[in-house]
Amino acid sequence: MSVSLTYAYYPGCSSTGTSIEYDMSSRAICAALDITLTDVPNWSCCGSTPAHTVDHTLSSALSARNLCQVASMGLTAAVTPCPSCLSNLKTAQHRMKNDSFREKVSKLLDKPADITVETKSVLQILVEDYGIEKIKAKVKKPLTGLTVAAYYGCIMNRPAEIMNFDDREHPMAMDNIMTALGATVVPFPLKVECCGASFGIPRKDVVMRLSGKLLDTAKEMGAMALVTACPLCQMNLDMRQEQINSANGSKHHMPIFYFTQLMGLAFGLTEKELGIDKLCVNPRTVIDALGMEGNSKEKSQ
Amino acid sequence: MNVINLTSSCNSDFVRQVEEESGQQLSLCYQCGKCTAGCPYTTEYDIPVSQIMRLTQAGQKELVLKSKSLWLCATCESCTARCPNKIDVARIMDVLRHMARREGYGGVKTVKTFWDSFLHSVQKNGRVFEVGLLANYISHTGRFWTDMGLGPKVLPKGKIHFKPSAMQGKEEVSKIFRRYTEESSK
Amino acid sequence: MPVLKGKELRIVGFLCNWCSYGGADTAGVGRFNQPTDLRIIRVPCSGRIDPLFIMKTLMNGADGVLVSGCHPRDCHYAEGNFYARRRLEVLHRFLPILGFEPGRFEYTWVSASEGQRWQQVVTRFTEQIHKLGPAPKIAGPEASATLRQMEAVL
Amino acid sequence: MKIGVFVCHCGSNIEGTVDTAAVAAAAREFPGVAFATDTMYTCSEPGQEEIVNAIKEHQLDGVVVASCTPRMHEQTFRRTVERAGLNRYLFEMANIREHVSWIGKDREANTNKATDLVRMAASKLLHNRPLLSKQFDINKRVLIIGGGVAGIQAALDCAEGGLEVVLVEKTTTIGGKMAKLDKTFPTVDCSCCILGPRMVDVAQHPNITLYAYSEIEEVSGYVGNFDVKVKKKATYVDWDKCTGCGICMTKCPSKKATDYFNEGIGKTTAINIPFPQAIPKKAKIDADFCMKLQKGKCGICAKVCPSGCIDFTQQDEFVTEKVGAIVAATGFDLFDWTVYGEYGGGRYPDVITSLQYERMLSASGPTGGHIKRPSDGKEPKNVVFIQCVGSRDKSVGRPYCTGFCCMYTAKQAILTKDHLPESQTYVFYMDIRATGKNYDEFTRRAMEEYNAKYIRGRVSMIYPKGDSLLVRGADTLMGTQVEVDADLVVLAVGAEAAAGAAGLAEKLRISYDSYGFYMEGHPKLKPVETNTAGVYLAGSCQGPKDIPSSVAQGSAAASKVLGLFSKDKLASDPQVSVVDIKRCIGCGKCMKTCPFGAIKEIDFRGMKKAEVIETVCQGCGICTSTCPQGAAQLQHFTDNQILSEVNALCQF
Amino acid sequence: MKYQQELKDSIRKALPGLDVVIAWSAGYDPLHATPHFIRREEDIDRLEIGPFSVHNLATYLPGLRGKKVGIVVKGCDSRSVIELLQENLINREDVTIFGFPCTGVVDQTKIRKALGHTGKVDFCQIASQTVVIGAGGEEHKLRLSKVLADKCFSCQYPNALISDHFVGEKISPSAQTEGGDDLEAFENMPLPERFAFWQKEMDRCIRCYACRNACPMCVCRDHCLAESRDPHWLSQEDSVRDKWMFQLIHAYHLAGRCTECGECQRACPMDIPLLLLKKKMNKEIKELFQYEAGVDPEATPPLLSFKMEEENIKEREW
Repeated sequence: MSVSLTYAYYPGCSSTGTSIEYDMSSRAICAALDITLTDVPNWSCCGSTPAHTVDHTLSSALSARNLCQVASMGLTAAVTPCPSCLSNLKTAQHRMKNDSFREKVSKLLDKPADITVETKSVLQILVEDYGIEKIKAKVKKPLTGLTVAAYYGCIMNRPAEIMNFDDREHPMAMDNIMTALGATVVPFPLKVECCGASFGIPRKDVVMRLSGKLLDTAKEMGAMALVTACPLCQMNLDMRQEQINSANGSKHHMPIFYFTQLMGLAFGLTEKELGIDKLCVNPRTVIDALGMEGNSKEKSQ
Repeated sequence: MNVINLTSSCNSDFVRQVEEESGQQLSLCYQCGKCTAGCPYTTEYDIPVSQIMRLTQAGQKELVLKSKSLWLCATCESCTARCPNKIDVARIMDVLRHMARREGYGGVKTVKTFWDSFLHSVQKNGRVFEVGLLANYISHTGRFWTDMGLGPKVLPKGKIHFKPSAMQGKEEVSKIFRRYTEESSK
Repeated sequence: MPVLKGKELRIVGFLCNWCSYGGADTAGVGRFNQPTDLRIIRVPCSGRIDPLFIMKTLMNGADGVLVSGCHPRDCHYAEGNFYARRRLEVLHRFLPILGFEPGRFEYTWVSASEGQRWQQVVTRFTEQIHKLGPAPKIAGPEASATLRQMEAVL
Repeated sequence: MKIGVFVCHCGSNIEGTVDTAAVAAAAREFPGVAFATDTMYTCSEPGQEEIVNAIKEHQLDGVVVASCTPRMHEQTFRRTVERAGLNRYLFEMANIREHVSWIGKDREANTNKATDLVRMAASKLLHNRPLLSKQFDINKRVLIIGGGVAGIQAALDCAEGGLEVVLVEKTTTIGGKMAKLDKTFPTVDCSCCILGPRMVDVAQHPNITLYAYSEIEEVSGYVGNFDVKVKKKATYVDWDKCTGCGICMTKCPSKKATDYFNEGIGKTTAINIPFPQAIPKKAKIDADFCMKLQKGKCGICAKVCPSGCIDFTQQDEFVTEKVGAIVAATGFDLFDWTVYGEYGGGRYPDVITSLQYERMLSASGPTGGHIKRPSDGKEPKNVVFIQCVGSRDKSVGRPYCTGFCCMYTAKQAILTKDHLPESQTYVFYMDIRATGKNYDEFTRRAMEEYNAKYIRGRVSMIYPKGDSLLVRGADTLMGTQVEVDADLVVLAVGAEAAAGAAGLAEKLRISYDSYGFYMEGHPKLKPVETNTAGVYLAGSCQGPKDIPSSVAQGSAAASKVLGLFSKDKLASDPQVSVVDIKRCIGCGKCMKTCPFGAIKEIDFRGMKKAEVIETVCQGCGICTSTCPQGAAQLQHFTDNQILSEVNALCQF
Repeated sequence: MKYQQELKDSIRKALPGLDVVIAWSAGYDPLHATPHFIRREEDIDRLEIGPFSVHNLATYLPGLRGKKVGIVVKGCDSRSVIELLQENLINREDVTIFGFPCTGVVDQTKIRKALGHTGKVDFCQIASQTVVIGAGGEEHKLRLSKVLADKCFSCQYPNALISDHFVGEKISPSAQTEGGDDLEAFENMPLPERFAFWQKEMDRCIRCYACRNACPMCVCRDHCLAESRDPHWLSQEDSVRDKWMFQLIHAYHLAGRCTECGECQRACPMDIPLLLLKKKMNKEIKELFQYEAGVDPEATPPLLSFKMEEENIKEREW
């Protein structure tokens, strides 16, 4: 009955480097769910935070170039795993509703900026277009026994007028997916608190403080692992976890998964195709404990 | 503390300009402090965001534009999301940064250099080239120790490439930057 | 009539006493600046507004006519604006057959508390009429020359 | 007709942007105008005298005053011209203040516009005719809707004044919000102790008929003669027999019913009397939780009831009451604060509303007056109060100030210290609004004597941290972010219009603002009147109010009703429709469209004709715009009068 | 006409119980019929029905109120009767309706245009689709479809919708449902041209009120706003403004009541296309309220009723 879902796919710069496993696992689960992702040809950087701190027209132009690329594919819906890219693409679209702003952007592009393309995150298409129930039906190896905290980051849902997705203070999209996969989700009060974002390099101390608080709270709530949807958040929490420990005197060893990786595991995909080995904090013990409870139950029934 | 003479020191052109560029009405702010209350970066600021708003309302251009706070805002949107008067505070911070840049305020050097390096990387490669970005940043700040400790951890993961990814059409991106420079120098 | 030449156009408003006239008062009390073109005729209820008044006003050379009543369901007389809505809508659709731009006549609902909304309505409508410019004027019996010019157009 | 025109300066209100002398000069050229002048304050005594004198001196038979809105002073000037011997309807007003001088600064355009408005008025006046009122009988009973403190006050005052009162209350007991309060500010006296006796007075007053658990279904008629249909909702208990003994409550096995009276702090039984002092003290079954009504099994209450008053088959009942005046005193409801996700959106049990806290403080409340955390029943040490939750917040559509939260929060801070001497209270506020008598002193006492820590700033986030809640806010005076470890958080939730306020307004044909609060007749001079004759307002239905203001309004509304009923007959408004019998062809279109059934068919020499019943006609004029022959003409707004205004404005 | 004799018989039978029966008879020349008031039996013989029975006789009914009246109606005329019944302007029990299947009536203006000035008309024969007219010694052959009234092409009600006696076989409505595209064509004109058009047309109006007098729904009669001083809507000046305003009053007073019988335009000695205004009004009313006048005597016309939520009225966000 359902028409297969097709999207233009905008990976974002970090997918070629530090968040390669997010990209791998996103592609893998979409394939498993018969969602077609076609790469945006010759996509370029959205400009991220640095661009909009310099100028809004420049920032929008960098995003708009990619929107034009999508339009040239004949597609009207684009998807990206990265909330930062999404935020830039959506903000550009929002601002370009103003004709005079759009003209300025078009001038930088040297062609008319497109305003027809709809953009969403991978998370958003999974819950809004595909559906939790159908995801649930695809689960082969439930994540029973896994207790996670879902961390959305600050710009996945904010500002609500632009992002137009889930609740701005208390999003549930990832929580619901995790529950559907069979995991236990702890109530995590800092779902939308900032992790320190791109200050990892210029002001590491800030990241140590903010991301440290996230890890502390997740641990306090009883989470075995954190699950994220943002490359920057994941990098701060995962790659810098040791730095955090030494800065704060903490002893965290908390795996930081992309939600797509956990979905893949539950769908029975291999760790290799999900890039599990790319994680810095070794998730071995957590993964090995997966499904133990569930599997034994299945056997006893 | 200085005495501020409100009659003589209020730069109303500055107020008007901020309103125009941000599309926000500054008089809507009634100083409830909710932005400061939720700001994750307020500990790093020299002036909390609610006071940036107040000073901007009062036309205190110099005080505002030289503030370090502008450079330490990560646009996490919690101020915007929670403002009872629906002011897009984050956007105002952005606009103030633009103005600070234009007026030649140095800001926080590490942050500014990082952002500049980032954009330089984009301008050159079309996409961000992480190693290149880092090298550029280090060479501009002299902070050689930056994230060196991560090397042994990350390198074996195959996440770090030492060449920028090959992208066709990267000159289109650099043209955008060129046109931007031309337009803004007009 | 003393329309300020080049500045104002002749815009006539028919407002119900209970809601919209009150809304216009509220706008006044709030000192909400408005264009000066509009002249308001107070009637008890939008249901009192015979569409023929509007036609007459246009025939007499008005450049725009604005009608405003209580929001549906809020009529002081319970049903007046429901009748008005039907009659005014019919009129609105009918006017173009006569050669009047549909935008010369609008009807809307403004409550007594909506001073700001009244300001917006007046401002928008006045702008709309200014955009349309002066309405075509019917030639009097004395102006057969004008009539011949029009014939030439046809 | 000889018309006199008076153009008012209104001090500088009009003169500031209108050249009134020029308007008067122009007016002298208008047809019929025999005299025109500008005056400083036309509505003042000398101003009015000037009109009277001019009428006599110049033998004027019509007057135009160009000044403020007719909604302000039309009545004033009608009386003025009447004093000079003219019929009050030989008077017209031009609104050159609200519609001219106050909305633009262009003096030339304003003067020109004012001249136009005077021309219209004079031109209409030429078609005015003297109109005379008729007298009609009135029903000296009053309906009061809402049994909160404002409604109770209005009911008692009216009843004491000798009027028959019908009091309709939506819930099963009167008392309203005040009955739920523990103490009142700034005197900290027991709310129930001062309200209770008044409630009993209502129950015992021979002039008061109380319909509790009832709602207004339909209102028809007009001032002096309203017909009101009241729906008595099914309680499944025969209240004529119920003695309020409460045995049913002790035996009812369904103990998880929502306790509305206690704001959901704790549960109650499916059959219940909301609180011991309830008036009427009668039981009601909550059908949603009653096992008998839900599943057909149980019926224990029927078995134990000593008076045999349980009736599971009871249906809603309708009664019709005839009254001459109506007072709406429907109060307010609390803003649904769960839209604030940053405050937990309702997920944290230890974040409660101020009214819930009030129930907790009350000795007759679910905790017996002990402050306990809903989560674990522990006594809190740090209690945080957050002000302006759903007040002064555009982002949730509530930009207005509720006005009384500052005061009750101070009271609650004081009571907290009284209950728990070891506790520490924190109050996050934006501004302290304490403008009543002894109010500011009271908030100062909370700080000075009870050591409440007032922090100027809003709270951005509340989240659980271990056993307690972390409240993160700002102290804008210190200019920092601050955090408080709270054991209990109390939200000063703002007031909004009562649920169903708009629906009732439509039935009463009164207006309400964009938040659902009822519109008073005039913001200054008619605070308890509405624009619908015979309908008055009391209490928070008009806007959030504290107890003294609500009581004052209850009394004010009662005095308005008593004043209205001090005459045996009312004069009808002669601005009604009249059918010209010669023009009427008896097609009946006017009868079809009249919303009031005010037009009847008569036989005139064997021909069908329409005739208006003067006292029923409300003067809307729908018939006039319906009649194709122009036979039905609304007096004072006839076709000719309106056409003369059109012609004055648009002469090609 | 095929059923003429049958109709005469029917009237003959009913006449004793009636004060008068209104029908048509031959007019002043073979191209014209005239309203015919049958009071005595011998009047019946002069009755003629056919393509010249153009007049809508319902116009006479309100004036004869209180009398027992018989009336012969075409399908379109019957709708006027229904409308009058609906508005309680005539009593059903006083009216005896004779219906017949109508195959269309001629438009005199079209004949006049086709023939030009002919002088005396000697004869007129209509055979199947051809009209042969003898005038001034010449014979003119016209196709019937060229001279039939516009409204007949799209006639949906050829048989009386209401009748006490119906003669002949009912015929089916025209396959063409949308009436004359003159409205559509007119609505494609630019607004200034429309304005100029009406000015020109109204300038020709001689203010004779034939349009009003022929209209079966103009029931105000002596109390028409056109000649009243109280209310005083119109001056007696011969101005385009007043003449045009009168047509607007007429059109608006017919809103939801007009059956498009076309009598106003037929009666106009200046051939002003007055029906256009009424058609426009009807079109909008039909679109807004799915209402058509003169079909159901029990219906309430749309402007005398309302719905709390109107499906088709989009109150513009003004």
